[in-house]
Amino acid sequence: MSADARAGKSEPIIVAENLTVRYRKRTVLDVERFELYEGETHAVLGPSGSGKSTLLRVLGLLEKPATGRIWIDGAQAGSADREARLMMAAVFQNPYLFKGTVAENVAYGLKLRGVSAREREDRVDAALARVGLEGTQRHSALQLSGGEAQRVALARALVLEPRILLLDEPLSYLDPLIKRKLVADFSEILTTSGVSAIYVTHDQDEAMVVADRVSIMHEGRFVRSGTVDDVMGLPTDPWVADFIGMETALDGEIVDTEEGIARIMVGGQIIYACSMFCPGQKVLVGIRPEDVMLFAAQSEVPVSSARNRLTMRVEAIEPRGALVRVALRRDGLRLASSISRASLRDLDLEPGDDVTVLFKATAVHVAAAQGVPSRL
Amino acid sequence: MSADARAGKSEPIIVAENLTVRYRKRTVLDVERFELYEGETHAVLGPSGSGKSTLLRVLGLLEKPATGRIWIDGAQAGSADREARLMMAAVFQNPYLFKGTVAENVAYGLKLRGVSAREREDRVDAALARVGLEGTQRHSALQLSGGEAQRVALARALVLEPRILLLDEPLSYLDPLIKRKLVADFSEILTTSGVSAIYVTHDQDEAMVVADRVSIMHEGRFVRSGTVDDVMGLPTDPWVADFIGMETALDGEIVDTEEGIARIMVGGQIIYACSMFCPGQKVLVGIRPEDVMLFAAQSEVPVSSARNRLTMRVEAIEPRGALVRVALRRDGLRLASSISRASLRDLDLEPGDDVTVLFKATAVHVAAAQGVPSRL
Amino acid sequence: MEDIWKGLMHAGALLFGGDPGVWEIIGLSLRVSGLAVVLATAVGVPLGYVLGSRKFRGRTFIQVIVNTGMGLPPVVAGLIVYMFLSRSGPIAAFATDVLNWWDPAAAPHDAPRLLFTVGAMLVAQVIISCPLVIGVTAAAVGSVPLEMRLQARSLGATSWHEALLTITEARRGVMAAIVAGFGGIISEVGAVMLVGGNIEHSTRVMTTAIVLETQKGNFDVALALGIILIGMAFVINNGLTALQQSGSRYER
Amino acid sequence: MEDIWKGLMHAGALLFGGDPGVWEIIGLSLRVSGLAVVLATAVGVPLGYVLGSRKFRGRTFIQVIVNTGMGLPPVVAGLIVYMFLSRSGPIAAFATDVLNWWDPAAAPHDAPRLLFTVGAMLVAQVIISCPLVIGVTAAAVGSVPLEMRLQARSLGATSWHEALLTITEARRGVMAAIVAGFGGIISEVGAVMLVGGNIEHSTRVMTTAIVLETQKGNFDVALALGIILIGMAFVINNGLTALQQSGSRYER
Repeated sequence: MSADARAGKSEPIIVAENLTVRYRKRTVLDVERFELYEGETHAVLGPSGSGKSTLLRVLGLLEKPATGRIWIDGAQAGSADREARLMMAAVFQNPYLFKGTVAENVAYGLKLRGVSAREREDRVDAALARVGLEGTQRHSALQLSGGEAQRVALARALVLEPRILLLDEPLSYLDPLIKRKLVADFSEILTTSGVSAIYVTHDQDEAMVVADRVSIMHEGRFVRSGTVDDVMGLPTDPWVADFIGMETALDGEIVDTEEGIARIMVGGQIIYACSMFCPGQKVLVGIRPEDVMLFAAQSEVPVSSARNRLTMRVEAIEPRGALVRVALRRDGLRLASSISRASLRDLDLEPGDDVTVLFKATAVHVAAAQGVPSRL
Repeated sequence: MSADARAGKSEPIIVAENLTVRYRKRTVLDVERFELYEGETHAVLGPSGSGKSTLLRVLGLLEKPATGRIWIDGAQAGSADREARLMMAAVFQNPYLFKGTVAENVAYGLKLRGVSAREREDRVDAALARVGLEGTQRHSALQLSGGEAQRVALARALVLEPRILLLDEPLSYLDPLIKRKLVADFSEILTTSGVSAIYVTHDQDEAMVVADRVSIMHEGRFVRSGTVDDVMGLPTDPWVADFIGMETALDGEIVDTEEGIARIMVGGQIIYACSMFCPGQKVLVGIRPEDVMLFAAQSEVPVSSARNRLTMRVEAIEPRGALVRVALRRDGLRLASSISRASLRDLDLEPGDDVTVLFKATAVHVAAAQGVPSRL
Repeated sequence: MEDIWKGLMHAGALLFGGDPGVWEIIGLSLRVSGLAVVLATAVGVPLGYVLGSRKFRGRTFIQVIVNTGMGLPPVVAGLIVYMFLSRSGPIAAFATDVLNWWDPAAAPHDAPRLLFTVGAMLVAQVIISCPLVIGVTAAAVGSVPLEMRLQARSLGATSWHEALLTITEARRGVMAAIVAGFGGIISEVGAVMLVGGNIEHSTRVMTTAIVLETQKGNFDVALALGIILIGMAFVINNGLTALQQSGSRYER
Repeated sequence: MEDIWKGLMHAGALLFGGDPGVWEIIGLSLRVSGLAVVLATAVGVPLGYVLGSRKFRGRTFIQVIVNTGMGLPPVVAGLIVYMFLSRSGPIAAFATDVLNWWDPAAAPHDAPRLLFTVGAMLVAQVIISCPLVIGVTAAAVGSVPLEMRLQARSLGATSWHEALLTITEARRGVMAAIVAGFGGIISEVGAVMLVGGNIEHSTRVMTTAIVLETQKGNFDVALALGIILIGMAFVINNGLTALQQSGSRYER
């Protein structure tokens, strides 16, 4: 189910308006509106110090904002509203396990809720099984590895069957190998449990795996908010583009449309995209680098389903781990392409070379220029 | 210049043998042999606790090993050998700037070496310019941002014109955005300065950008060592494969060779690779996921330079940030492909589906089965 | 040197021979300081928790008072208690008024003797140890990361549960606070000398006895008591260090 | 209550009127304790650096001794110094032997008076403050990350440069160590009373004067000295807290 479809169907379980937080007269949070839809995972993505953890604490009723109102499940909630808080549970960057056994940790919230010992035991067992830690009940919580500890922290939250799960960089302390496994597990658990979740992270890869919706924060404000595809495919300003590693979305105008395929004039070039906009509509256009393929300029490029085929000039080449980012330009059209190191060797590219660029119409993200959702 | 070519030409500036370190009877380091070649960057890659920082300290003569010998520039060096230590300079994870101005920090090592105030000033200015921090001489070192502080730490080391630079996770505390910029800068500075460097990291993307050679550490030992292409293209055991996110390299046998293109029998399938091995040679074969392209099974796949074209079955699909990792299998041949989210949507793949798999002969890594360099 | 050896031998004999005089003094010291630290703990741990975990108006001011109290020279604490409890002081005057009203027949009553009693020593020692317990508890509670408390709160903890959890997590520091409070009063001499008066069989504690016996040249008794005090210093301070080292789980 | 007010007024008058008797006592206290802390610093900071930064055989043992010394009841330190310096003690005996050998004509010499002198107080105060300076310096130096020292070493620092840099980086903690050493002796009463003897114009310091004047009922003098001591406690302990808070740059 796409995030859009879900957003259309479900009600927001959290609505917040005009939230601000100040520390020593400095405004660290200034969010006009935030919504979390039922059953959805909403990632809040930003560099450190952007105010994303503060937002999570405010929404979790763990910190009192300077201004603003929060409705949880339709009812306005104060910052000391224990009833609303009992609907939520949090997992932080550091798992902060309490002294005692794994089972005691997971049972902590149940005990506070007066659940009977018998039921507690069953639910703890189930929660540990869900996070893949069967049989660890009697282990000391303080002797677990980082990955295990974070699983216990998740179990401790999930066992309460919260309607809202708050996750504050839950994986950022972990090694890449463990992180890669846990991000997949977390994603699956969030999807299958049907819980609504806010997932704060500075790692866009994590956000893209886990989230239905994403808001990008910068200096305490939302600079972009929407479905993962929209936000990560169409960066509307240079800061966001730089942050997610794309070129800024380009201004274009629909020339004509045929069978769902639009021809769009962008920077003096025509590109094809799947779009329902009418001719004359001003649009924003973005293409993710991993969807742009490169071929040698002289080569006979094969017929393929990639509708867009352009010759462009290489502007810069920058290695990014296993991949290489190639910045491309033709007239006003700027793109980036992400290719493998082996491909770069084969193509033997240098800045200034011409190269044949291919991308599919389905890979082009298009939104109305005025209608770009800058808020959720 | 490729790492192989360089390795052939230059002399090792560091050679170490049989290094072991024990903490409380636990062996945390056990490295049979390590070499650093002149002018080369050698990345030591491993998860946290794998002993890579300990190795760096031992090689930097900052920590005494339990056993082992180290030759620096041909002469054996003890752990309190100040003359050998003066050839090296280190940058750590935390920049550990000293109280005082930026200029005072950068000048610290020069002062210890008795460089005159006049020359100190010139060299500090030049070093700060090299790391892109012109004009910050008088700033307080303790009020810099994380990225700036790490640049100052690099300048503080580079200004000494060391023959060997020791880098211990220099970027791991930084935000992804700043890290992405600094990793490119560090890579350029390491290349242009001609310094020999050991670069310890847990991030394979960083290692691939920065290094000529890479050694992978696990539980105190080198599990793989060689050029970046060899190590990152041909994981020889399941742990390494898992760590770098590939399938384990496959056993194959050269069937025949023609014009530099070999046909190799791998798990009951024939694949084409660029290789000079003779027919009958047992080899290991690896293909990085980003070099494996997928097309719909029914589609007319275009003629292209990708020699290898197979129909394979999808075994698993796992999102990895902007990309999706698709595990593939046919008979004994197992591959992974890394494709974009948009491609996955277009292909509409599910586990169990068949898919057409394309990869170039040039993208296939091949090494003799016996001759895989398990050491440097 | 011979004198010192002889003194040490005698001291051992007094201690292990169970000399009633020496052991009476040790017992009184432990009883008074023990009770004082129990009272200081009852008051100081809750106050220390609030001071270490809550932000409120006037917090800095209270912190300054506690800091000053932690460094308050015990002899000054003794002086203050002395003035308040002396026969011409306000408490005695108030007590006399109460007595005169209660039993007018026998009026005018003499002012009751409050000084030179175990009670006076107890008051002085509570005043000395309370700031120590508050201050060290506050530091220990303050070193529990805020996120640990937010974690508890987000799992449904009330303020009361949160306090319980925080003190449990900071238990080593809280124990250190109590031990430091005890250490501060068991070895103190100025205040107990002033308000206790060093009366034999009544208010003579280890430290005042050491001063008196030394001045009288009875090194054996002084040494016997000194050995007990050094032994306590050994246990207390090395215990504190062990507590602090094993308690560093929040450090990186 | 009136007595207390009157005492306070008189105390103010003594302090601000510059009463020579009171200011003489304050001056002596500051001189003795000041010199003692200078000596303790000269010995304690280098030892503290070694203890806090180096691993060596016997380190744990020395740490235990220092810990015990930090908690050593000052009155016990006074007792020990008293015994060693008394006329029948080993130092006096040795000095007498030396005198008899030096000037046989006047032999036999009387044992020299070592007790009840400023020198004796100084010795006691150095013994009391030295473990404090060592212990707190070692903790401060130990909190400088090993990597900071490795960083200096990797830039070419010798052991000497490394020590200088480490102490500079730990300067707040080292200052706290010195302040703690001073705070421990300026307010101490048992040891100075024993070995100083509380002789007017000679060895009477603030704490012993407070005890004496209180016992004599001269609350005004006692209060005047008490106010100075409280003021010092205020400055020292709040200064320590400020030092520690601003010094937390190695915390995450």
